[in-house]
Amino acid sequence: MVSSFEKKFVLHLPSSTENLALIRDFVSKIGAQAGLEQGQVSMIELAVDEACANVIEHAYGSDQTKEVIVRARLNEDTIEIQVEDTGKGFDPGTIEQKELTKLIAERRSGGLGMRMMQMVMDEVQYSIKPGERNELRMIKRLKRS
Amino acid sequence: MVSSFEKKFVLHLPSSTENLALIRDFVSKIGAQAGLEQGQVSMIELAVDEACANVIEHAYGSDQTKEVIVRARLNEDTIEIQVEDTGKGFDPGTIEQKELTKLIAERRSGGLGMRMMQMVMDEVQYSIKPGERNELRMIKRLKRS
Amino acid sequence: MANSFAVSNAQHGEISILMLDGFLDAHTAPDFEEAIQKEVNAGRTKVVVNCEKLTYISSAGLGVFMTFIEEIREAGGDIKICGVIPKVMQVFEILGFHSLFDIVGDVPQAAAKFAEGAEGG
Amino acid sequence: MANSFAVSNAQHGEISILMLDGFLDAHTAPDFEEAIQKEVNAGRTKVVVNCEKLTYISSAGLGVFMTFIEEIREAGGDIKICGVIPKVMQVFEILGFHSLFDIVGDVPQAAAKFAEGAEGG
Ligand SMILES: Nc1ncnc2c1ncn2[C@@H]1O[C@H](COP(=O)(O)OP(=O)(O)O)[C@@H](O)[C@H]1O
Ligand SMILES: Nc1ncnc2c1ncn2[C@@H]1O[C@H](COP(=O)(O)OP(=O)(O)O)[C@@H](O)[C@H]1O
Repeated sequence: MVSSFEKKFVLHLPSSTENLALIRDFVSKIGAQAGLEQGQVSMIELAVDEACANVIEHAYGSDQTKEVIVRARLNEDTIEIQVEDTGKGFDPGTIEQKELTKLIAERRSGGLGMRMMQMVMDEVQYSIKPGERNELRMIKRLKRS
Repeated sequence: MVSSFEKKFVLHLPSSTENLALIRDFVSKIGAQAGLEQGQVSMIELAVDEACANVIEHAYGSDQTKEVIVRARLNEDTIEIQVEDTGKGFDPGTIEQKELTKLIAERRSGGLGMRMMQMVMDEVQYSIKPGERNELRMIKRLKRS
Repeated sequence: MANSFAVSNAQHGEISILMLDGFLDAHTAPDFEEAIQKEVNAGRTKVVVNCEKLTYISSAGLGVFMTFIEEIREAGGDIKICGVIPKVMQVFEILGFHSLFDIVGDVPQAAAKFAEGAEGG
Repeated sequence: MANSFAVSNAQHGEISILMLDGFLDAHTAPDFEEAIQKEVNAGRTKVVVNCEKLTYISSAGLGVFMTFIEEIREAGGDIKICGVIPKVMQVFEILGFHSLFDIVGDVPQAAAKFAEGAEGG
Protein backbone atom coordinates (compact mmCIF):
# COMPACT_ATOMS: atom_id res chain seq x y z
CA MET A 1 0.00 0.00 0.00
CA VAL A 2 2.90 2.39 0.67
CA SER A 3 3.95 4.16 -2.51
CA SER A 4 7.33 5.68 -3.15
CA PHE A 5 6.01 9.03 -4.36
CA GLU A 6 4.44 11.79 -2.32
CA LYS A 7 0.65 11.93 -2.46
CA LYS A 8 -0.88 15.39 -2.43
CA PHE A 9 -4.46 16.24 -1.60
CA VAL A 10 -6.02 19.70 -1.50
CA LEU A 11 -9.41 20.81 -0.27
CA HIS A 12 -10.84 24.32 -0.78
CA LEU A 13 -14.07 25.20 0.96
CA PRO A 14 -16.20 28.04 2.30
CA SER A 15 -15.19 29.35 5.70
CA SER A 16 -18.00 27.96 7.80
CA THR A 17 -18.00 25.70 10.85
CA GLU A 18 -20.60 23.53 9.12
CA ASN A 19 -17.73 22.36 6.89
CA LEU A 20 -15.63 21.04 9.79
CA ALA A 21 -17.23 17.63 9.38
CA LEU A 22 -16.22 17.54 5.72
CA ILE A 23 -12.67 18.54 6.66
CA ARG A 24 -12.40 15.80 9.30
CA ASP A 25 -13.69 13.28 6.80
CA PHE A 26 -11.13 14.36 4.23
CA VAL A 27 -8.33 13.80 6.75
CA SER A 28 -9.82 10.57 8.00
CA LYS A 29 -10.09 9.06 4.51
CA ILE A 30 -6.53 10.03 3.63
CA GLY A 31 -5.28 8.56 6.90
CA ALA A 32 -7.20 5.32 6.51
CA GLN A 33 -6.04 4.95 2.93
CA ALA A 34 -2.45 5.42 4.06
CA GLY A 35 -2.94 2.55 6.49
CA LEU A 36 -2.46 4.66 9.61
CA GLU A 37 -3.64 3.46 13.02
CA GLN A 38 -7.19 4.59 13.74
CA GLY A 39 -6.09 6.29 16.95
CA GLN A 40 -3.48 8.31 15.13
CA VAL A 41 -5.93 9.27 12.39
CA SER A 42 -8.34 10.56 15.06
CA MET A 43 -5.66 12.76 16.55
CA ILE A 44 -4.68 14.25 13.18
CA GLU A 45 -8.37 14.88 12.44
CA LEU A 46 -8.63 16.72 15.75
CA ALA A 47 -5.60 18.93 15.05
CA VAL A 48 -6.92 19.86 11.59
CA ASP A 49 -10.37 20.59 13.02
CA GLU A 50 -8.79 22.94 15.59
CA ALA A 51 -6.68 24.67 12.95
CA CYS A 52 -9.65 25.21 10.63
CA ALA A 53 -12.00 26.28 13.42
CA ASN A 54 -9.45 28.98 14.32
CA VAL A 55 -9.25 30.18 10.73
CA ILE A 56 -13.03 30.27 10.38
CA GLU A 57 -13.62 32.06 13.69
CA HIS A 58 -10.53 34.21 14.16
CA ALA A 59 -8.83 34.77 10.80
CA TYR A 60 -12.10 35.34 8.93
CA GLY A 61 -14.38 36.38 11.81
CA SER A 62 -17.05 33.93 10.56
CA ASP A 63 -17.33 35.54 7.12
CA GLN A 64 -18.67 32.58 5.14
CA THR A 65 -17.78 34.08 1.77
CA LYS A 66 -14.08 33.48 2.50
CA GLU A 67 -12.19 30.34 1.57
CA VAL A 68 -10.20 27.90 3.71
CA ILE A 69 -7.59 25.71 2.05
CA VAL A 70 -6.41 22.44 3.55
CA ARG A 71 -3.46 20.63 1.98
CA ALA A 72 -2.27 17.17 2.93
CA ARG A 73 0.98 15.61 1.77
CA LEU A 74 1.43 11.99 2.51
CA ASN A 75 4.95 10.57 2.49
CA GLU A 76 6.43 7.30 3.61
CA ASP A 77 7.07 8.52 7.15
CA THR A 78 5.03 11.68 7.65
CA ILE A 79 1.78 13.39 6.94
CA GLU A 80 2.08 17.12 6.52
CA ILE A 81 -1.00 19.29 6.82
CA GLN A 82 -1.12 22.88 5.73
CA VAL A 83 -4.05 25.17 6.48
CA GLU A 84 -4.15 28.44 4.56
CA ASP A 85 -6.20 31.60 4.82
CA THR A 86 -6.04 35.19 3.60
CA GLY A 87 -7.60 36.57 6.76
CA LYS A 88 -6.45 38.97 9.41
CA GLY A 89 -3.62 36.87 10.83
CA PHE A 90 -2.13 37.14 14.31
CA ASP A 91 1.15 36.80 16.14
CA PRO A 92 1.18 33.29 17.60
CA GLY A 93 4.09 34.22 19.86
CA THR A 94 1.91 36.62 21.82
CA ILE A 95 -0.73 34.00 22.66
CA GLU A 96 -0.23 33.16 26.30
CA GLN A 97 -0.66 29.51 27.17
CA LYS A 98 -2.40 29.88 30.52
CA GLU A 99 -2.87 27.10 33.04
CA LEU A 100 -6.21 25.36 32.71
CA THR A 101 -7.08 26.26 36.31
CA LYS A 102 -6.49 29.95 35.52
CA LEU A 103 -8.75 29.80 32.47
CA ILE A 104 -11.42 28.17 34.60
CA ALA A 105 -11.11 30.84 37.28
CA GLU A 106 -11.53 33.49 34.58
CA ARG A 107 -14.49 31.61 33.09
CA ARG A 108 -12.83 31.63 29.70
CA SER A 109 -13.63 28.96 27.20
CA GLY A 110 -10.91 29.88 24.72
CA GLY A 111 -7.24 29.17 24.49
CA LEU A 112 -7.45 25.41 24.12
CA GLY A 113 -7.18 24.98 20.37
CA MET A 114 -3.55 25.86 19.81
CA ARG A 115 -2.60 23.80 22.85
CA MET A 116 -4.42 20.81 21.39
CA MET A 117 -2.61 21.08 18.05
CA GLN A 118 0.73 21.29 19.85
CA MET A 119 -0.04 18.25 22.00
CA VAL A 120 -1.22 16.15 19.08
CA MET A 121 1.18 16.95 16.24
CA ASP A 122 4.96 16.59 16.11
CA GLU A 123 5.55 20.01 14.54
CA VAL A 124 3.31 23.10 14.42
CA GLN A 125 4.53 26.19 12.65
CA TYR A 126 2.82 29.43 11.57
CA SER A 127 3.81 31.74 8.73
CA ILE A 128 1.70 34.90 8.85
CA LYS A 129 1.20 37.62 6.23
CA PRO A 130 -2.07 39.29 7.32
CA GLY A 131 -4.60 39.72 4.53
CA GLU A 132 -2.31 37.96 2.06
CA ARG A 133 -1.55 34.43 3.07
CA ASN A 134 -1.42 32.91 6.52
CA GLU A 135 -0.20 29.35 6.73
CA LEU A 136 -0.18 26.80 9.48
CA ARG A 137 2.02 23.79 8.80
CA MET A 138 1.70 20.70 10.99
CA ILE A 139 3.65 17.48 10.68
CA LYS A 140 2.95 14.09 12.20
CA ARG A 141 5.31 11.15 12.01
CA LEU A 142 3.37 8.08 11.03
CA LYS A 143 2.59 4.78 12.66
CA ARG A 144 1.02 2.33 10.24
CA SER A 145 -1.40 -0.37 11.29
CA MET B 1 -29.81 26.42 5.70
CA VAL B 2 -29.97 27.79 2.13
CA SER B 3 -27.62 30.71 1.68
CA SER B 4 -27.91 33.38 -0.94
CA PHE B 5 -24.30 33.12 -2.16
CA GLU B 6 -22.74 30.36 -4.18
CA LYS B 7 -20.68 27.85 -2.20
CA LYS B 8 -17.58 26.54 -3.90
CA PHE B 9 -15.67 23.42 -2.97
CA VAL B 10 -12.58 22.05 -4.69
CA LEU B 11 -10.80 18.74 -4.21
CA HIS B 12 -7.42 17.89 -5.79
CA LEU B 13 -6.15 14.35 -5.42
CA PRO B 14 -3.86 11.71 -6.93
CA SER B 15 -5.29 9.84 -9.89
CA SER B 16 -5.96 6.49 -8.27
CA THR B 17 -9.12 4.45 -7.94
CA GLU B 18 -8.40 4.09 -4.22
CA ASN B 19 -9.44 7.76 -3.95
CA LEU B 20 -12.92 7.18 -5.37
CA ALA B 21 -14.26 6.63 -1.84
CA LEU B 22 -12.86 9.99 -0.75
CA ILE B 23 -14.43 11.66 -3.78
CA ARG B 24 -17.85 10.12 -3.06
CA ASP B 25 -17.60 11.24 0.52
CA PHE B 26 -16.76 14.78 -0.53
CA VAL B 27 -19.87 14.91 -2.70
CA SER B 28 -22.02 13.21 -0.09
CA LYS B 29 -21.04 15.67 2.65
CA ILE B 30 -21.68 18.68 0.42
CA GLY B 31 -25.06 17.28 -0.59
CA ALA B 32 -26.11 16.45 2.95
CA GLN B 33 -25.04 19.87 4.16
CA ALA B 34 -27.09 21.48 1.41
CA GLY B 35 -30.11 19.59 2.71
CA LEU B 36 -30.58 17.49 -0.43
CA GLU B 37 -32.63 14.32 -0.39
CA GLN B 38 -30.48 11.28 0.40
CA GLY B 39 -31.59 9.57 -2.82
CA GLN B 40 -30.52 12.53 -4.90
CA VAL B 41 -27.18 12.78 -3.11
CA SER B 42 -26.54 9.10 -3.90
CA MET B 43 -27.16 9.69 -7.59
CA ILE B 44 -24.82 12.69 -7.75
CA GLU B 45 -22.17 10.66 -5.90
CA LEU B 46 -22.55 7.94 -8.52
CA ALA B 47 -22.16 10.35 -11.45
CA VAL B 48 -19.03 11.89 -9.94
CA ASP B 49 -17.58 8.45 -9.23
CA GLU B 50 -18.14 7.49 -12.90
CA ALA B 51 -16.58 10.72 -14.15
CA CYS B 52 -13.50 10.34 -11.96
CA ALA B 53 -13.10 6.63 -12.67
CA ASN B 54 -13.00 7.51 -16.39
CA VAL B 55 -10.36 10.18 -15.83
CA ILE B 56 -8.24 7.84 -13.71
CA GLU B 57 -8.49 4.91 -16.11
CA HIS B 58 -8.81 6.50 -19.53
CA ALA B 59 -7.47 10.07 -19.42
CA TYR B 60 -4.46 9.16 -17.28
CA GLY B 61 -4.16 5.45 -18.03
CA SER B 62 -3.85 4.70 -14.31
CA ASP B 63 -0.76 6.89 -13.83
CA GLN B 64 -1.04 7.63 -10.12
CA THR B 65 1.35 10.57 -10.25
CA LYS B 66 -1.30 12.61 -12.10
CA GLU B 67 -3.88 14.81 -10.44
CA VAL B 68 -7.68 14.79 -10.66
CA ILE B 69 -9.59 17.94 -9.74
CA VAL B 70 -13.22 17.90 -8.66
CA ARG B 71 -15.08 21.20 -8.24
CA ALA B 72 -18.55 21.56 -6.77
CA ARG B 73 -20.60 24.73 -6.88
CA LEU B 74 -23.70 24.78 -4.81
CA ASN B 75 -26.40 27.29 -5.64
CA GLU B 76 -29.97 27.75 -4.55
CA ASP B 77 -31.33 25.50 -7.30
CA THR B 78 -28.43 23.53 -8.72
CA ILE B 79 -25.27 21.70 -7.92
CA GLU B 80 -22.65 21.94 -10.62
CA ILE B 81 -19.81 19.45 -10.67
CA GLN B 82 -16.70 19.90 -12.76
CA VAL B 83 -14.08 17.18 -13.15
CA GLU B 84 -10.77 18.27 -14.65
CA ASP B 85 -7.73 16.45 -15.96
CA THR B 86 -4.70 17.19 -18.13
CA GLY B 87 -4.68 13.71 -19.66
CA LYS B 88 -5.04 12.41 -23.16
CA GLY B 89 -8.64 13.47 -23.76
CA PHE B 90 -11.05 11.91 -26.25
CA ASP B 91 -13.89 12.83 -28.54
CA PRO B 92 -17.09 12.05 -26.63
CA GLY B 93 -19.10 12.32 -29.87
CA THR B 94 -17.41 9.22 -31.26
CA ILE B 95 -18.34 7.02 -28.31
CA GLU B 96 -21.10 4.76 -29.52
CA GLN B 97 -23.85 4.10 -26.99
CA LYS B 98 -24.52 0.45 -27.78
CA GLU B 99 -27.52 -1.51 -26.59
CA LEU B 100 -26.88 -3.40 -23.38
CA THR B 101 -27.75 -6.68 -25.13
CA LYS B 102 -25.10 -5.99 -27.78
CA LEU B 103 -22.47 -5.29 -25.14
CA ILE B 104 -23.39 -8.53 -23.44
CA ALA B 105 -23.16 -10.47 -26.69
CA GLU B 106 -19.70 -8.99 -27.22
CA ARG B 107 -18.73 -9.79 -23.62
CA ARG B 108 -17.70 -6.20 -23.09
CA SER B 109 -17.80 -4.73 -19.64
CA GLY B 110 -17.21 -1.15 -20.73
CA GLY B 111 -19.41 1.58 -22.08
CA LEU B 112 -21.67 2.00 -19.08
CA GLY B 113 -20.08 4.95 -17.31
CA MET B 114 -20.99 7.77 -19.65
CA ARG B 115 -24.50 6.38 -19.97
CA MET B 116 -24.84 6.40 -16.19
CA MET B 117 -23.79 10.05 -15.93
CA GLN B 118 -26.26 11.00 -18.64
CA MET B 119 -29.09 9.14 -16.92
CA VAL B 120 -28.39 10.62 -13.52
CA MET B 121 -27.52 14.26 -14.18
CA ASP B 122 -29.58 16.95 -15.89
CA GLU B 123 -26.68 18.23 -18.02
CA VAL B 124 -23.41 16.57 -19.01
CA GLN B 125 -20.95 18.45 -21.15
CA TYR B 126 -17.32 17.86 -22.13
CA SER B 127 -14.71 20.42 -23.11
CA ILE B 128 -11.57 18.67 -24.35
CA LYS B 129 -8.04 20.03 -24.93
CA PRO B 130 -5.88 16.89 -24.86
CA GLY B 131 -2.82 17.17 -22.59
CA GLU B 132 -3.84 20.64 -21.51
CA ARG B 133 -7.17 20.68 -19.79
CA ASN B 134 -10.12 18.38 -20.23
CA GLU B 135 -13.27 19.32 -18.37
CA LEU B 136 -16.48 17.50 -17.71
CA ARG B 137 -19.29 19.73 -16.41
CA MET B 138 -22.40 18.16 -14.94
CA ILE B 139 -25.41 19.93 -13.50
CA LYS B 140 -28.18 18.61 -11.30
CA ARG B 141 -31.28 20.57 -10.36
CA LEU B 142 -31.88 20.20 -6.66
CA LYS B 143 -34.63 18.73 -4.56
CA ARG B 144 -34.25 19.61 -0.91
CA SER B 145 -35.46 17.40 1.90
CA MET C 1 -13.56 2.80 5.72
CA ALA C 2 -15.80 3.65 2.83
CA ASN C 3 -13.97 1.89 0.04
CA SER C 4 -13.72 -1.44 1.77
CA PHE C 5 -15.10 -4.36 -0.11
CA ALA C 6 -15.02 -8.09 0.37
CA VAL C 7 -16.30 -11.06 -1.58
CA SER C 8 -16.68 -14.46 0.04
CA ASN C 9 -17.61 -17.79 -1.41
CA ALA C 10 -19.83 -20.64 -0.20
CA GLN C 11 -20.72 -23.82 -2.05
CA HIS C 12 -24.25 -25.24 -1.67
CA GLY C 13 -24.37 -28.42 -3.75
CA GLU C 14 -23.68 -27.31 -7.29
CA ILE C 15 -24.61 -23.71 -6.55
CA SER C 16 -21.85 -21.20 -5.84
CA ILE C 17 -22.87 -18.34 -3.60
CA LEU C 18 -20.76 -15.20 -3.79
CA MET C 19 -21.46 -12.79 -0.97
CA LEU C 20 -20.56 -9.16 -1.70
CA ASP C 21 -19.91 -6.81 1.22
CA GLY C 22 -19.29 -3.08 1.06
CA PHE C 23 -18.50 -0.78 -1.85
CA LEU C 24 -18.16 -2.11 -5.40
CA ASP C 25 -16.51 0.53 -7.58
CA ALA C 26 -13.68 0.75 -10.12
CA HIS C 27 -11.22 0.12 -7.29
CA THR C 28 -12.82 -3.03 -5.96
CA ALA C 29 -14.44 -4.49 -9.11
CA PRO C 30 -11.27 -6.50 -9.95
CA ASP C 31 -11.76 -8.51 -6.72
CA PHE C 32 -15.29 -9.42 -7.75
CA GLU C 33 -14.16 -10.23 -11.27
CA GLU C 34 -11.50 -12.58 -9.94
CA ALA C 35 -14.06 -14.34 -7.74
CA ILE C 36 -16.45 -15.01 -10.63
CA GLN C 37 -13.57 -15.99 -12.91
CA LYS C 38 -12.59 -18.67 -10.39
CA GLU C 39 -16.08 -20.19 -10.51
CA VAL C 40 -16.12 -20.16 -14.30
CA ASN C 41 -12.66 -21.70 -14.48
CA ALA C 42 -13.78 -24.50 -12.17
CA GLY C 43 -16.83 -25.12 -14.37
CA ARG C 44 -19.23 -23.93 -11.63
CA THR C 45 -21.73 -21.89 -13.61
CA LYS C 46 -24.72 -21.82 -11.23
CA VAL C 47 -23.78 -18.65 -9.46
CA VAL C 48 -25.81 -16.71 -6.89
CA VAL C 49 -24.53 -13.24 -6.09
CA ASN C 50 -25.83 -12.26 -2.67
CA CYS C 51 -25.94 -8.43 -2.47
CA GLU C 52 -27.46 -8.16 1.02
CA LYS C 53 -24.38 -6.38 2.35
CA LEU C 54 -23.54 -4.51 -0.82
CA THR C 55 -24.02 -0.83 -0.01
CA TYR C 56 -22.79 0.74 -3.24
CA ILE C 57 -22.28 -0.19 -6.88
CA SER C 58 -21.02 1.82 -9.84
CA SER C 59 -20.86 0.88 -13.52
CA ALA C 60 -17.52 -0.84 -12.89
CA GLY C 61 -19.38 -3.34 -10.70
CA LEU C 62 -22.21 -3.77 -13.21
CA GLY C 63 -19.56 -4.38 -15.84
CA VAL C 64 -18.41 -7.51 -14.04
CA PHE C 65 -21.88 -9.04 -14.32
CA MET C 66 -21.94 -8.12 -18.01
CA THR C 67 -18.57 -9.64 -18.83
CA PHE C 68 -19.54 -13.09 -17.57
CA ILE C 69 -23.26 -13.48 -18.12
CA GLU C 70 -23.08 -14.62 -21.75
CA GLU C 71 -20.33 -17.18 -21.19
CA ILE C 72 -22.06 -18.57 -18.10
CA ARG C 73 -25.44 -18.86 -19.82
CA GLU C 74 -23.88 -20.56 -22.84
CA ALA C 75 -22.40 -23.11 -20.46
CA GLY C 76 -25.91 -23.83 -19.16
CA GLY C 77 -25.61 -21.82 -15.99
CA ASP C 78 -26.75 -18.38 -14.86
CA ILE C 79 -25.97 -15.56 -12.48
CA LYS C 80 -28.89 -15.00 -10.09
CA ILE C 81 -28.72 -11.78 -8.13
CA CYS C 82 -30.39 -11.54 -4.71
CA GLY C 83 -30.79 -9.42 -1.58
CA VAL C 84 -30.31 -6.13 -3.40
CA ILE C 85 -30.98 -3.08 -1.18
CA PRO C 86 -33.11 -0.30 -2.74
CA LYS C 87 -30.21 2.12 -3.24
CA VAL C 88 -28.25 -0.48 -5.22
CA MET C 89 -31.37 -1.69 -7.05
CA GLN C 90 -31.87 1.83 -8.35
CA VAL C 91 -28.46 1.65 -10.05
CA PHE C 92 -29.31 -1.72 -11.62
CA GLU C 93 -32.54 -0.20 -12.90
CA ILE C 94 -30.99 2.96 -14.35
CA LEU C 95 -29.16 0.86 -16.93
CA GLY C 96 -31.94 -1.70 -17.41
CA PHE C 97 -30.17 -4.59 -15.69
CA HIS C 98 -33.41 -5.77 -14.09
CA SER C 99 -34.66 -6.90 -17.48
CA LEU C 100 -31.46 -8.75 -18.41
CA PHE C 101 -30.67 -10.44 -15.11
CA ASP C 102 -32.68 -12.62 -12.80
CA ILE C 103 -32.95 -10.60 -9.61
CA VAL C 104 -34.73 -12.29 -6.69
CA GLY C 105 -35.29 -11.75 -2.98
CA ASP C 106 -32.91 -14.06 -1.20
CA VAL C 107 -30.58 -17.05 -1.54
CA PRO C 108 -33.31 -19.73 -1.14
CA GLN C 109 -35.34 -18.06 -3.91
CA ALA C 110 -32.26 -17.94 -6.11
CA ALA C 111 -31.59 -21.63 -5.42
CA ALA C 112 -35.24 -22.44 -6.20
CA LYS C 113 -34.85 -20.69 -9.57
CA PHE C 114 -31.94 -22.95 -10.41
CA ALA C 115 -33.99 -26.00 -9.34
CA GLU C 116 -36.92 -24.90 -11.58
CA GLY C 117 -34.56 -24.38 -14.47
CA ALA C 118 -33.14 -27.89 -14.03
CA GLU C 119 -36.61 -29.47 -13.95
CA GLY C 120 -37.90 -27.40 -16.84
CA GLY C 121 -34.86 -28.06 -19.05
CA MET D 1 -24.26 12.92 8.52
CA ALA D 2 -20.99 13.39 10.35
CA ASN D 3 -21.61 16.78 11.88
CA SER D 4 -24.92 15.97 13.42
CA PHE D 5 -25.23 16.61 17.11
CA ALA D 6 -28.07 16.60 19.58
CA VAL D 7 -28.41 17.36 23.27
CA SER D 8 -31.42 16.18 25.24
CA ASN D 9 -32.45 16.86 28.79
CA ALA D 10 -33.92 14.66 31.53
CA GLN D 11 -34.66 15.64 35.12
CA HIS D 12 -34.09 13.06 37.90
CA GLY D 13 -35.08 14.74 41.14
CA GLU D 14 -32.77 17.68 41.52
CA ILE D 15 -30.25 16.26 39.06
CA SER D 16 -30.27 17.42 35.44
CA ILE D 17 -29.03 14.89 32.93
CA LEU D 18 -27.83 16.23 29.61
CA MET D 19 -27.35 13.51 27.01
CA LEU D 20 -24.94 14.39 24.20
CA ASP D 21 -25.22 12.55 20.91
CA GLY D 22 -22.92 12.82 17.91
CA PHE D 23 -20.17 15.29 17.07
CA LEU D 24 -19.34 18.18 19.38
CA ASP D 25 -17.20 20.71 17.51
CA ALA D 26 -17.09 24.48 16.92
CA HIS D 27 -20.25 24.15 14.84
CA THR D 28 -22.33 22.32 17.43
CA ALA D 29 -20.82 23.62 20.70
CA PRO D 30 -23.33 26.54 20.83
CA ASP D 31 -26.18 24.00 21.18
CA PHE D 32 -24.48 22.41 24.16
CA GLU D 33 -23.70 25.80 25.66
CA GLU D 34 -27.34 26.81 25.38
CA ALA D 35 -28.47 23.61 27.09
CA ILE D 36 -26.16 24.12 30.09
CA GLN D 37 -27.04 27.81 30.25
CA LYS D 38 -30.71 26.86 30.61
CA GLU D 39 -29.95 24.68 33.62
CA VAL D 40 -27.86 27.40 35.24
CA ASN D 41 -30.54 30.01 34.59
CA ALA D 42 -33.12 27.77 36.24
CA GLY D 43 -30.85 27.32 39.26
CA ARG D 44 -30.33 23.62 38.50
CA THR D 45 -26.63 23.19 39.21
CA LYS D 46 -26.39 19.43 39.73
CA VAL D 47 -25.63 18.53 36.16
CA VAL D 48 -24.69 15.15 34.75
CA VAL D 49 -23.39 15.18 31.19
CA ASN D 50 -23.90 11.73 29.69
CA CYS D 51 -21.36 11.23 26.90
CA GLU D 52 -22.28 7.62 26.02
CA LYS D 53 -23.32 8.63 22.51
CA LEU D 54 -20.76 11.38 22.05
CA THR D 55 -18.45 10.19 19.28
CA TYR D 56 -16.26 13.26 18.84
CA ILE D 57 -15.19 16.31 20.81
CA SER D 58 -12.85 19.18 19.94
CA SER D 59 -11.60 22.02 22.13
CA ALA D 60 -14.77 23.98 21.33
CA GLY D 61 -16.72 21.30 23.20
CA LEU D 62 -14.26 21.22 26.09
CA GLY D 63 -14.57 25.00 26.25
CA VAL D 64 -18.26 24.70 27.14
CA PHE D 65 -17.42 22.65 30.24
CA MET D 66 -14.79 25.21 31.19
CA THR D 67 -17.04 28.22 30.84
CA PHE D 68 -19.58 26.91 33.32
CA ILE D 69 -17.73 24.79 35.84
CA GLU D 70 -16.64 27.62 38.15
CA GLU D 71 -20.06 29.28 38.28
CA ILE D 72 -21.79 25.96 38.89
CA ARG D 73 -19.38 24.93 41.66
CA GLU D 74 -19.69 28.31 43.35
CA ALA D 75 -23.45 27.78 43.39
CA GLY D 76 -22.90 24.50 45.26
CA GLY D 77 -23.37 22.26 42.24
CA ASP D 78 -21.07 20.40 39.89
CA ILE D 79 -20.83 19.01 36.38
CA LYS D 80 -20.27 15.24 36.51
CA ILE D 81 -19.22 13.69 33.23
CA CYS D 82 -20.06 10.05 32.51
CA GLY D 83 -20.10 7.36 29.84
CA VAL D 84 -17.11 8.75 27.96
CA ILE D 85 -15.89 6.46 25.14
CA PRO D 86 -12.10 5.92 24.93
CA LYS D 87 -11.62 8.09 21.83
CA VAL D 88 -13.31 11.06 23.52
CA MET D 89 -11.60 10.35 26.86
CA GLN D 90 -8.26 10.69 25.12
CA VAL D 91 -9.16 14.26 24.15
CA PHE D 92 -10.19 15.07 27.74
CA GLU D 93 -6.86 13.68 28.91
CA ILE D 94 -4.70 15.55 26.39
CA LEU D 95 -5.66 18.83 28.07
CA GLY D 96 -5.77 17.47 31.63
CA PHE D 97 -9.54 17.65 32.04
CA HIS D 98 -9.59 14.36 33.93
CA SER D 99 -7.92 16.05 36.89
CA LEU D 100 -10.26 19.05 36.92
CA PHE D 101 -13.58 17.32 36.31
CA ASP D 102 -15.32 14.43 38.00
CA ILE D 103 -15.51 11.79 35.28
CA VAL D 104 -17.35 8.58 36.21
CA GLY D 105 -18.69 5.44 34.54
CA ASP D 106 -22.41 5.97 34.17
CA VAL D 107 -25.41 8.03 35.24
CA PRO D 108 -26.10 6.08 38.50
CA GLN D 109 -22.47 6.58 39.54
CA ALA D 110 -22.74 10.27 38.76
CA ALA D 111 -25.96 10.51 40.79
CA ALA D 112 -24.28 8.65 43.67
CA LYS D 113 -21.48 11.22 43.63
CA PHE D 114 -24.01 14.01 44.09
CA ALA D 115 -25.65 12.04 46.96
CA GLU D 116 -22.25 11.58 48.67
CA GLY D 117 -21.51 15.26 48.30
CA ALA D 118 -24.84 16.16 49.89
CA GLU D 119 -24.29 13.78 52.86
CA GLY D 120 -20.67 14.82 53.36
CA GLY D 121 -21.46 18.53 53.22
N1 LIG E 1 -5.79 31.29 12.49
C1 LIG E 1 -5.89 32.32 13.36
N2 LIG E 1 -6.06 33.58 12.90
C2 LIG E 1 -6.17 34.62 13.76
N3 LIG E 1 -6.09 34.50 15.10
C3 LIG E 1 -5.92 33.27 15.63
C4 LIG E 1 -5.81 32.13 14.78
N4 LIG E 1 -5.64 31.06 15.58
C5 LIG E 1 -5.64 31.50 16.84
N5 LIG E 1 -5.80 32.83 16.89
C6 LIG E 1 -5.80 33.68 18.11
O1 LIG E 1 -5.23 32.93 19.17
C7 LIG E 1 -6.17 32.77 20.24
C8 LIG E 1 -6.02 31.39 20.89
O2 LIG E 1 -6.47 30.39 19.99
P1 LIG E 1 -6.88 28.97 20.53
O3 LIG E 1 -5.82 28.46 21.43
O4 LIG E 1 -7.17 28.12 19.38
O5 LIG E 1 -8.17 29.19 21.41
P2 LIG E 1 -9.61 29.73 21.00
O6 LIG E 1 -9.72 29.58 19.53
O7 LIG E 1 -10.52 28.85 21.75
O8 LIG E 1 -9.63 31.15 21.47
C9 LIG E 1 -7.52 33.02 19.62
O9 LIG E 1 -8.46 33.49 20.57
C10 LIG E 1 -7.20 34.07 18.56
O10 LIG E 1 -7.12 35.35 19.13
N1 LIG F 1 -12.28 11.16 -19.30
C1 LIG F 1 -11.99 10.39 -20.35
N2 LIG F 1 -10.80 10.51 -20.98
C2 LIG F 1 -10.50 9.74 -22.04
N3 LIG F 1 -11.34 8.81 -22.56
C3 LIG F 1 -12.54 8.64 -22.00
C4 LIG F 1 -12.93 9.41 -20.85
N4 LIG F 1 -14.18 9.04 -20.50
C5 LIG F 1 -14.55 8.08 -21.37
N5 LIG F 1 -13.57 7.83 -22.27
C6 LIG F 1 -13.65 6.89 -23.42
O1 LIG F 1 -15.01 6.56 -23.61
C7 LIG F 1 -15.23 5.14 -23.46
C8 LIG F 1 -16.58 4.89 -22.82
O2 LIG F 1 -16.57 5.30 -21.47
P1 LIG F 1 -17.63 4.74 -20.44
O3 LIG F 1 -18.97 4.83 -21.03
O4 LIG F 1 -17.43 5.43 -19.17
O5 LIG F 1 -17.30 3.20 -20.28
P2 LIG F 1 -15.99 2.48 -19.73
O6 LIG F 1 -15.24 3.47 -18.93
O7 LIG F 1 -16.52 1.38 -18.91
O8 LIG F 1 -15.26 2.03 -20.95
C9 LIG F 1 -14.05 4.65 -22.65
O9 LIG F 1 -13.76 3.31 -22.89
C10 LIG F 1 -12.94 5.58 -23.13
O10 LIG F 1 -12.39 5.12 -24.34
